[in-house]
Parts: sequence; C-alpha cells; structure tokens
Amino acid sequence: MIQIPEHLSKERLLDLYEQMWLIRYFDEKVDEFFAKGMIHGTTHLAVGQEASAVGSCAVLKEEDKITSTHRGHGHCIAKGADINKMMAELFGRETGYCKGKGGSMHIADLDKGNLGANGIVGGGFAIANGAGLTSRMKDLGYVVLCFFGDGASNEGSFHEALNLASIWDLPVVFICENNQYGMSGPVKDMINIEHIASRSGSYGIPGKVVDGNDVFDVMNAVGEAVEHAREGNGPSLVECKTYRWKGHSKSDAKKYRTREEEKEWRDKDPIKRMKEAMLEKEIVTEEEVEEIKQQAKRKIEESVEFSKESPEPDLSTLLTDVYAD
Amino acid sequence: MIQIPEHLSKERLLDLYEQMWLIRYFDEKVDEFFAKGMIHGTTHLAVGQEASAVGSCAVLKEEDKITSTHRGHGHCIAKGADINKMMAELFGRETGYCKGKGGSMHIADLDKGNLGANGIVGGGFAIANGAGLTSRMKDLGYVVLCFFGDGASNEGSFHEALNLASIWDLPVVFICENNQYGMSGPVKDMINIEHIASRSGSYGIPGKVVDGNDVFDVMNAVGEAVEHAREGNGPSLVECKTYRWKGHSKSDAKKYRTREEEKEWRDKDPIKRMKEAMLEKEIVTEEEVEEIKQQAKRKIEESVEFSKESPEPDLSTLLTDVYAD
Amino acid sequence: MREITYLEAVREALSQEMRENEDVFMLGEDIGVYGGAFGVSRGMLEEFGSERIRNTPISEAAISGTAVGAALTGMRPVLELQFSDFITIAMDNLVNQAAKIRYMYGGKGSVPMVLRTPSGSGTGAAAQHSQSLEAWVAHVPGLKVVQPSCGSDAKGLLKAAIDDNNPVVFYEHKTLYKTSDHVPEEAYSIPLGKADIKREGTDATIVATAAMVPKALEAASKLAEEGIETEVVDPRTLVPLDKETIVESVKKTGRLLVAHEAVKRGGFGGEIASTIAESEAFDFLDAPIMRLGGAEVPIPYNPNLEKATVPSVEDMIDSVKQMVHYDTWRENHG
Amino acid sequence: MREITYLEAVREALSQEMRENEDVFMLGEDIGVYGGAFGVSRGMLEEFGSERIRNTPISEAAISGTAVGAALTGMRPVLELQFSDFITIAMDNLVNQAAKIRYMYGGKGSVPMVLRTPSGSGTGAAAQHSQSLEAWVAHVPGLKVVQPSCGSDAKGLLKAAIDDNNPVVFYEHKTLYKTSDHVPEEAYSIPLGKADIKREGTDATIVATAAMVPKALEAASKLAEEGIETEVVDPRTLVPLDKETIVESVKKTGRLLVAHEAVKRGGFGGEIASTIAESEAFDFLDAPIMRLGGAEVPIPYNPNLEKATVPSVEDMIDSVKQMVHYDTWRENHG
Ligand SMILES: Cc1ncc(C[n+]2csc(CCOP(=O)(O)OP(=O)(O)O)c2C)c(N)n1
Ligand SMILES: Cc1ncc(C[n+]2csc(CCOP(=O)(O)OP(=O)(O)O)c2C)c(N)n1
Ligand SMILES: [Mg+2]
Ligand SMILES: [Mg+2]
Repeated sequence: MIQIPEHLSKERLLDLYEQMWLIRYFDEKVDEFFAKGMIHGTTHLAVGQEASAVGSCAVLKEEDKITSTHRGHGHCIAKGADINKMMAELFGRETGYCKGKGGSMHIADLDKGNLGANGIVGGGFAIANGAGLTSRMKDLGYVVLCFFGDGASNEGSFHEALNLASIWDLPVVFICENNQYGMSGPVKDMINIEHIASRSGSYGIPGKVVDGNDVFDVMNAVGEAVEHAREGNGPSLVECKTYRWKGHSKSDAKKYRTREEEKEWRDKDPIKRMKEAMLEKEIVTEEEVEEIKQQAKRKIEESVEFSKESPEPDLSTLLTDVYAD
Repeated sequence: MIQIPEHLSKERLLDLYEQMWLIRYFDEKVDEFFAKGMIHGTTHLAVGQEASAVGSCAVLKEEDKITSTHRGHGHCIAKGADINKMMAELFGRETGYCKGKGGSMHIADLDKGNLGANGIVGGGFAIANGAGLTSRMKDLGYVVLCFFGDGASNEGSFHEALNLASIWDLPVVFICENNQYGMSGPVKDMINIEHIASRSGSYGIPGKVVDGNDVFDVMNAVGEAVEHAREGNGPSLVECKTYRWKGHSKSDAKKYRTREEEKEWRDKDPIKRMKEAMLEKEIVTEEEVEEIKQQAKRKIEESVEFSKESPEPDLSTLLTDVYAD
Repeated sequence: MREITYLEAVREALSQEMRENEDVFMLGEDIGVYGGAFGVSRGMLEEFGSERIRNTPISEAAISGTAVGAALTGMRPVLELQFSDFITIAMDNLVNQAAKIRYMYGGKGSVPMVLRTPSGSGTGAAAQHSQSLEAWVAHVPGLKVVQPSCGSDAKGLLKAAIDDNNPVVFYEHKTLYKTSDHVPEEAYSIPLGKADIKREGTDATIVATAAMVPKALEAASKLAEEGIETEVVDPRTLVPLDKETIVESVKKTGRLLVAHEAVKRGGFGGEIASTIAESEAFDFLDAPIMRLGGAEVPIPYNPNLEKATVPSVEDMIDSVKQMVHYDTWRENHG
Repeated sequence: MREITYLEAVREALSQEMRENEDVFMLGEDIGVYGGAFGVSRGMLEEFGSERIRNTPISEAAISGTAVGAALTGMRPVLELQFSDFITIAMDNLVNQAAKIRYMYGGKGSVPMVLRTPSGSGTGAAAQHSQSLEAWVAHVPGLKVVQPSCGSDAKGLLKAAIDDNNPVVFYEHKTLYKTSDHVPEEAYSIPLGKADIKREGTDATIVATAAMVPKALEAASKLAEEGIETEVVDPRTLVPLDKETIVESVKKTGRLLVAHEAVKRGGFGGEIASTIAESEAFDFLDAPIMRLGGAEVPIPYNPNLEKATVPSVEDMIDSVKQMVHYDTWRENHG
C-alpha cells in the first residue's frame, strides 16, 4: 500500500487524482481517434505513466518550468494546461495550442511554464539547462523539471547537459520516466547497469530511484530534488520506474514484450493504487472518487466537442510565425 | 620510484625508452618549426605526456588498432609510425603520410593499425567502436585503444560510445589522457567528480586511474584492460593523470595555469622517471641511455632532412582522393 | 513482372545484399524485432540474426560513428536513421569523418557505408520529422546522395550504394513506401550518377526528385491533354549528378523546371538550375529556368497546411505553361 | 576615423551590447581567461565577469541547447563555436529546436540567440577546421545568416543580430580577423537583409561574400585598368537576402558573377544565381550567370593546395572577362 503524505489536504488529493484521470482519458480518447483515423500524424500515449507526471508537477510552483518529450500530454496536463486547446491541437485546429501547426509532439504552454514537448529524443535536456540558467542569471528563483525517457538517457545530450548543469549548479531536476523500453529497445539490453539514476555518479549530483507508479513516492523524491535546486545546490536525477500500457506510437504490435509483463504492470495501475490508498485511509468515499473520475471524463469529452467545432487554420497562416519581429 | 615489471627485457625497455625520446624530440622540433613559421596550420604537442602513449601501445600486438586525437604524434610514434613520413606530413610534403593533404591533425597509418588522429574532440570514440565491431564480427581477435582527453570526456560522443561498447561487449579500451586542461578549461571546473575513470560506473565497465607519467603503471593497467577485452569481456576505461608541458596549441599564453603547477609536473617527467628506475635497478648504464637519447635525436633530425628534401605535392593532386573507386 | 512496394523493394535489396556479402550488416534503432520505424527490416532479424541486424540504443552519434569505424576496417555497414531529420545528430560523423577520411589520409582508407533514412513530409509528423535536408549532404565533397522515386529504382540504386566504396546517403521518401511498381526479382544494380528519363517530351523538361517525380508525371500527362509534351527527368542521384542527361533534355525542349520538396531557398534546385544555366544548354533556353520547392517554413502539422508546403501538380502545370508561353506571359506581366 | 581590426570590431560590438543590455551574455569554449580560440573575447572576462562570459566544457550539444533554452526564457545568449565546422554537433539544437520553436508553437515564444563562429580556410587548419558551411543554415527556415566581409560591417551587423528576436548564425571569416578598416566608435546597427554595394560599376556585377569581397574588389580594380567597370555587391546577410539590390545591379550591368568560398556544388551561389535568373533581371542578362566556388574537396593542409581550393582574384577576372566578351567567347568555344 502506498503512503499518503500527511501534509496533503483532501482537496489537493482529489485535484491530483483528477489530473491522473484527465491524463488517462485524454490519451485513451486520442488513441481511439487515431485508430479511427480521425487525427493524423502520430502520437505517444502516457497511459499507465500518469503518476510520474502528476507527482512531479505537484511539487512545483506556478512559475516553475518543465521541458517535456514526445510523450508529453501527461506533463502538459499536470502543468495546468487547457485541455481544450490541447485536444484542438491534436485535431489540427486554429484554436489549438499551436494553431494547428505543431501537433502532439510540439505542444507548449509558455504561460504555464511548459516549455514544450519535443519530437527529438533528448532534445529537452539542454533547453532545460538554458531555462535554469535564466532563472539563475535573472535571479528568478524558479526550478526546471526536465522529463525524459530511459531511451533518451543514451543520447549524448543527456551526458553533456547533466555535466553542464552540475558544474554550473543549475536549478534543474532531471526526471527519467523509465518505462522499460525505448520504442522497442528494452532498457536491460540498452544499458548495462540496473538503475539509470546511478548515472548521476558521473556528475557528482544526487540520484534517486522511485516507484514511478506511486504518485506520492514521486512527489517526495522530486520535492526533495526541487528544494535542493531551489536552495542553489544544483541539479538532481530522479528515476521513476514505470510502464506504458499502450504501444510506443500509433502502430505497434508490441512484439518486443510479453503479455504477462504487461499484465504485471497493469496490476500496478497508479490510479488504482492512489484510489485504494485514499479509500483505505478513509479520506474519500467511493462516490467522491467516482464523481472525480466522471468529471475528468466529461472534461475530455467537452474538449472533443470544442475541437470538432473549431475551425481549421486558414491557409494564409502557412507562412506566418516563422520569424519573430 | 616507479616499478619496472619483471617480464620486460632490457632490449624492450630501451625500445620503450627510445620511443619516449622520439616523441619528445619530435614534438620539440615541431614546436621550434612552428615558432619559426616554417610549418603552417596548428599543432598540439604531447611533450610531458609520452608515458601514456608509449605505455598503452606497449601492450598491443601489431594487429591491434588505435584511434588518436588532435594531440596525436605520440600515439602515432608509439604505434610504430615512420617518423620521416610524419615529419614530411607536417611539412605538407608529397612524401608525408597524407601526401600533404592532412597535416598534424589527420595523420593515420592504417597499415600499422593507427586509424588516425582526429581534429574533432571526441571524434574517435565511435570510430573505435566500429573498429572493435569489425574485430568481433570478423573474429579477428584484435583490440582497439581509443585515446582521448579529459575535455573530450564531456562530449556526448563519449557517453554514447561507452554505452554502446558496453552493451555490445566491444573489444575497446578507452584511454583518457587527463592532462588537467582542455584548451584552457581546467578539468576541476569542467567536471564535478574527482576521477573521470569513475564515469565507467554509468556503463557497468571497469574503470581505473593510473599515474600517467609512469610508463609501467600505464602498461599494467592498459595491459589488463586489453586482456579483458581480448577475452571477450568488453570495454574498460583507464584514466592516465598527466600534464602537457607546452601550451595547448601553437599560440597559448597559458594564463589559465600557474608556473608553480607547471614546475611540479615537470618534476614528474616521465622520461626521467623511467631512466632513473632503470639506472637504480642497474638494468642499464648512463652511457646506454644517453646513446638511446642521441639516437632518437638523430632520427628526428634525419626526418627533418627527409622532409625538407621532399617535394611539395603537385597541384594536380588537389582533386584526387576525394572518392574511392 | 510482379509488382511490389517501394518498401518491399528496399527490403529485398538489403536482404539480397546481405545474403551475397558477409560484410554487409545493418544497424539502427528498433530495426530488430520491431522491424524499423517504417517496417523496412521486418522479418530480417529472423533471417539474419541479431549480429547482422543490430538493434541499437538511441544514440545517433554513436551509431553513425560506429558505422564509420566499421566501414574503415572492412565491413559494409548499412545504417538506418529513423527519420532523416535526425541526421542533425549524426552530422559530425558523416561530414567531418566519413566524407573526409579518405582525402585527409591522402587517399588511404575508404568508408563504404550507407546511411538509409526516410525523408519528406506528408504523414503529419510535423516539423522535426518531415524535412528534406538532402541539400546539406549534397554540398559535402566525399559523400554521394541518392533519392529514388520508385521501388524499381530504389532496389537497383541501393545495391549500387552498398557496393560503392564511399559513404552514401540514401533517402527513402515516406510517402513513396506504399507505392508499387514492377521490380525484377533478381539482384541488379543501377549506377549512381545515371539519371532516368521517366517520360519523354519535346516542349519542356521537368527535373524532379523523389516524391516530386510521380507528381511531375501526373502534371505531364495533364499537360499532354493540352498538347504540351513534357519530358520528366529524374536525376536519381544528386551526387554524382548526371548533368549530361539534363543538358541534352534541355537542349531538346528549351525549357527547364526544377522541382523538389525541400525548402526552395538553398535547396539543391538552385544547383541544378545554375549548372544547366552555366552549360551549353543556356543558348537553347527559350524561357528562364524555373524552380519549385517547399515553402520557407518548418513543416506544419495540420494536413492542409502540410500539403500546401509542397509543390503540387497544379504548380508544375502552371510553371510549365508559363515557360511555354513565356513571350506572351512576359508581355502580360512584364 | 580610427581604423581597427575586424576582430576588434567584433569584440567592440559584443562589449557595447553587453554594457547596454543585461540580458546579453556569452558562452563558449575557452572564451574566458583564454579569450577564445581566436582572441575575440580577450579582456572581456575581466570587464564582465565569469557569469556573463561563461566558459563552457567541450560540449557543443549542451551549450547550443542551453543557448536555446536561455533565449526562450528571456536572455539573449551569444554562443561562440570555436570553428564553424563544429556546427555539426550543434546542428540539432540549431535546426530542430531554435529555428522551429516559434513556428511549431504557433507563433509563441522566440529564440533571440546569436551563434558566432569563425569559418573558412586559409590558416592551414585542414579539413575539419576550414569549411564554409553557411549554405546549410541558409536552407533552414527560421534562421538568419550573416557573413560580414569587413570590420565596420561586422560591428553593425553583430549589433543587429543580437537585437534580433530570432536565431542568427553569424560567420566570422578567419582570414579577415586581422584586416582593418574605419569603424565608428559608437554603437550602430546595420539592418539584416541590406546588401552593400562595395564598388559601383556598369559592365558586370560580382556578388561576393565574406573573404571573397576583398578579392572581388581587387579583381574590380584590376579590371578597371583594362576599362571594365565591375560592380561589387556584398549581400552581407544570406537570410534575409537583399534580392532587390542584386537585381538592380544586374539590370544595370547585364552580367552576374557569384563568388563564394564554400564548395561550389550545392553552395548558396546556386540560390543567388537562380533567384536572379528567375527575376525580372533575366531579360537584362547579356551573358549566362557564372558562379565561382570552392573546389569539390575537403580542405587540404598543404598551403598551395589549400589556396587552390578557393576562387582567386584571377579566377574572378577571367570570369568577368568571359562574361563581358560572351559573344566572342561563344564563337571561339561554342
Ligand atoms: C533523436 C531521436 N532519435 C530517435 C527518435 C525516434 N523515437 C521517438 S520516441 C523513441 C523512443 C524513446 O524512448 P524513451 O526515451 O525511453 O521514451 P518513451 O518513448 O519510452 O517514453 C524513439 C527512438 C527521435 N524522435 N529522436
Ligand atoms: C568538437 C570540437 N570542439 C572543440 C574543438 C577545439 N579544441 C581542440 S583541442 C581542444 C581541447 C581538448 O581537450 P582535451 O580533450 O582535454 O585534450 P587535450 O588537448 O588536453 O589533449 C579543443 C576545445 C575541437 N577540435 N573539436
Ligand atoms: Mg522509455
Ligand atoms: Mg586535456
């Protein structure tokens, strides 16, 4: 049974719980639309990985920032995004976050401190450093969370950025969502050590492994790392062990893993575990959690309506937004 | 006092001793010519670092390979290069290793297993992997030494290559010549841990620190790593702590370090230490070592004569050698 | 003759070469059990095993450099980059190492590697997964550059690329993967540097590359309905470029349109247009050379916008007509 | 007016901007106490301190990406890459991130960064330290590209680049660093996208970039001795390109030679030549447009070979004469 931190109010807990459902429903909806051919391009779903996004962002202040990945819907929602604008972007509509120009892999919400998803694996590491540098140079006090996958930890950009963040004491927390696979490459074949968090040793920074399907474990570890950064002590590396339930992207026969393994991980459903912990402690009732779940579902459905009703971008917008004035 | 391994014959010792002097005289000659404007371009001298090149290559078989760096004359000599062709290349002559097309940073001696110097810091890591892969796929049994500097260990290519070598068990030994500085960047400011060798921990491979100014310490450590690789156990990382006596390249006021520090390291002269150890153990006489030294000097002077007498490449060669047939 | 898809043709060339030559092997991300991002290597792991179909970590710098080192020491690696946009991360190994080694070493050593990679827009993959960056590599001495426009060309050109002793960048266009044509079953080679005249004509020449070739052919047949006979030349390789075939075509037709999907500004079309303008064909020109290329924007996600970035059949028709009616056109516009 | 070197002009622009604007800072390898590989930032650490003159590890991917992230969040980083050849390692951050962020995000955010880097051959630094790769970045929508040919331009263009809200690649030519000209002391800005006519003429136009500009001027004065008046146009920025000034010049002279040091094949000269050929200037051409560019080789080390890779003053003179005497020339050669 997972442990609920004392300081969290019921309201806050339900808020986090709703975020988890929003992420799950959002991505399941997207999955459905892709299957039906209603949205084009590609997408990467975070179903099963909700806790690392929600737990990490839960410890942030509004002015803190994140950099996200190709699998970014969860981070985006957890950092407070407008679901309607997200869904509209996937529909390629003018009302979307990127006016239909970006799509799933490029949603950013600069006002909320989300510096953007990224289609380049490992593309966010150094950008996070840059944002951390701004915080330091302008004395803004904010911290940056940099999300990345197990696969991304084999990119050179990981190494260069963690080293730089360390020697410059940048306020960046590097959060590895180790979902056991790259696209198909099993982390155990691609890395010769047990924990990616141990790579922190190459940079002289703290490294910690957490149960990525336990939203509170994530909160504790990331919370500590964020405080460490905020106090000027530099970066940390936190590894969340988790699993993606769906295929890597829209077309994936998942031949690289077994159905048993999938089932094992489904049993560690982060949403179910959070719910059970809250019920066990009698913080909430079955009805209350059900209501939150339904509310999340409704929000997602509304976002679909909003998107469908939104206009396509005008062809005249093709050539705008390339250069800033 | 440094320890001479039992198994080394007097002949072998004198051979290694001569190599050290060849490297020193070669690079001092080059230094002189650059100062006089007799050779153009730029160059990076290994004076003071002779032991890491000589000690590392001393444990290799003829068919083993190396990848070298911008500071590559020492590696090249230690891997058995023809000094005349090296010097002629620096003079840009037709008789040089590269027919005058490459210069200091691009000397390669494929016949002797030197896969080339490299003007790109970190450029050799993955090339070494590739050569190691060939050895494995064709069952050739050779091992590859990959030389690189402390600065290069902050390139992403370091990380990616060591990870790949580890998971593929490639027969590559990564040899860091930590001479305390990049061009001017002190390793202690650029890396937040004491030993670069500790970075081996990120890849689950052996890492070892040696006194890079002790040719025998280098031999022992690299020898072990080479055997480890040859037996199919994969890569290792060996860090040789050393120091370059000269500036980084032809123009360098060396403002980033103190004269005291320079003196401390000069006192650890790898050539002098080797000589003293041999004399102490009465393996050689003063006269013998002096003769070796003079012989090395003569060879370098001959190489200068050879180079001066060699013709410039014909302009018609400009367009050849771009593509292989 | 049987029809197979472009994707199958690529796979067949790879498989035949691997059967033929022990030194050929493949490396890349997810090319093993997953079969590659687009499925090109599906089934190859089963036939060739994991030593020759090498699944790699997500490390484009390492895998490209490893290919260089393996090639330099006697293997013939075929590297797959999942999207040609990621060449940005492999660029140093390709440009500063692979392309230059032989020359820097004074003519010693060679780097017989092929970098295969899917390029182009049209799948909704947006700005970082849809570029056409072949102009970069075509600018680099030491590299060869291939852009097949149909499966039968892809098969023969890929064999030639693997057999070549130089680093070759081999672009596979994503939207062509599912197209089919007649592809001989046996292994064959199409020499690098030999353009193909995909359709003969007398009134204008369209030099088109990759996915622009089928569009040019469509434009040509529509133009034929109006009595304009367009010759469609597919250079197939940008380096080496078969200048002669293009020059001869232009000498015959007197008009040249160059069309590529890559961004027009700085695209290889400028090279082709200028080369022809500098050649003996100049005096045969009855109208200025025209170029069509991608819009000067990152590729947008929305399908309509995405489509609008790329030259269309209509754009080609309009351009050819403008050239054919250049004198009249000039009077009206000039 | 006082004369200072190109190198000093660059340093002065940097220093003045840094005094003016707190958000401007520099990062790069060895730019601190060492003063940068070519000495551009010498003395700046002392004035601005190590927080604003940030000495970095040898990590081109990290430092370029850090510049992107800092720019996106409100700073104005000026990144120095020691040699422009190393852009290969920074390419992903430049092309897939910096250039595209604003567009991908639907017009939100901007990336006001400058990547300064020395390019070109002539110093014996050989194949991996001598390239001219500006055509790559000029092909990428979202980037701006500057190539100053003298100190006074460098100073004004650098200010404009730093003040610009977009990622700008600013090429400093190594062999120009020691050249001197009259450079105003106060800060001033030269707009990006404004070509400069370095010499007026009536018989032919040479569009030359970077180190080719002084050569073109030398060629022009020699040609003048023979009565041929050559106009020398320096675009100064490839993106945006001042098409108008070139078109007007060609309309006046009727002849165009484009000269750059970069490898001719796929160089930006093809873009300039084609753009002009597509423009209204076409009808004014009295001879085919000519291009001079670098030989199709990696840059060799030997000084004579190295020199031979780059267009010479004589090459320019010959080309201009060939254009001027095109009709006679054609009779003899055609
Ligand atoms: C530089 C780069 N290389 C490869 C890809 C293709 N790709 C997209 S996602 C992915 C797997 C990433 O694995 P991981 O970092 O573990 O993240 P996950 O997908 O598991 O969340 C790959 C190979 C890419 N987008 N960018
Ligand atoms: C990719 C790249 N970045 C920067 C440089 C410029 N440079 C040449 S040598 C050098 C320092 C290298 O330091 P280190 O790896 O410690 O080797 P050392 O020179 O000390 O032998 C630098 C920055 C380069 N050649 N290549
Ligand atoms: Mg993963
Ligand atoms: Mg060093």
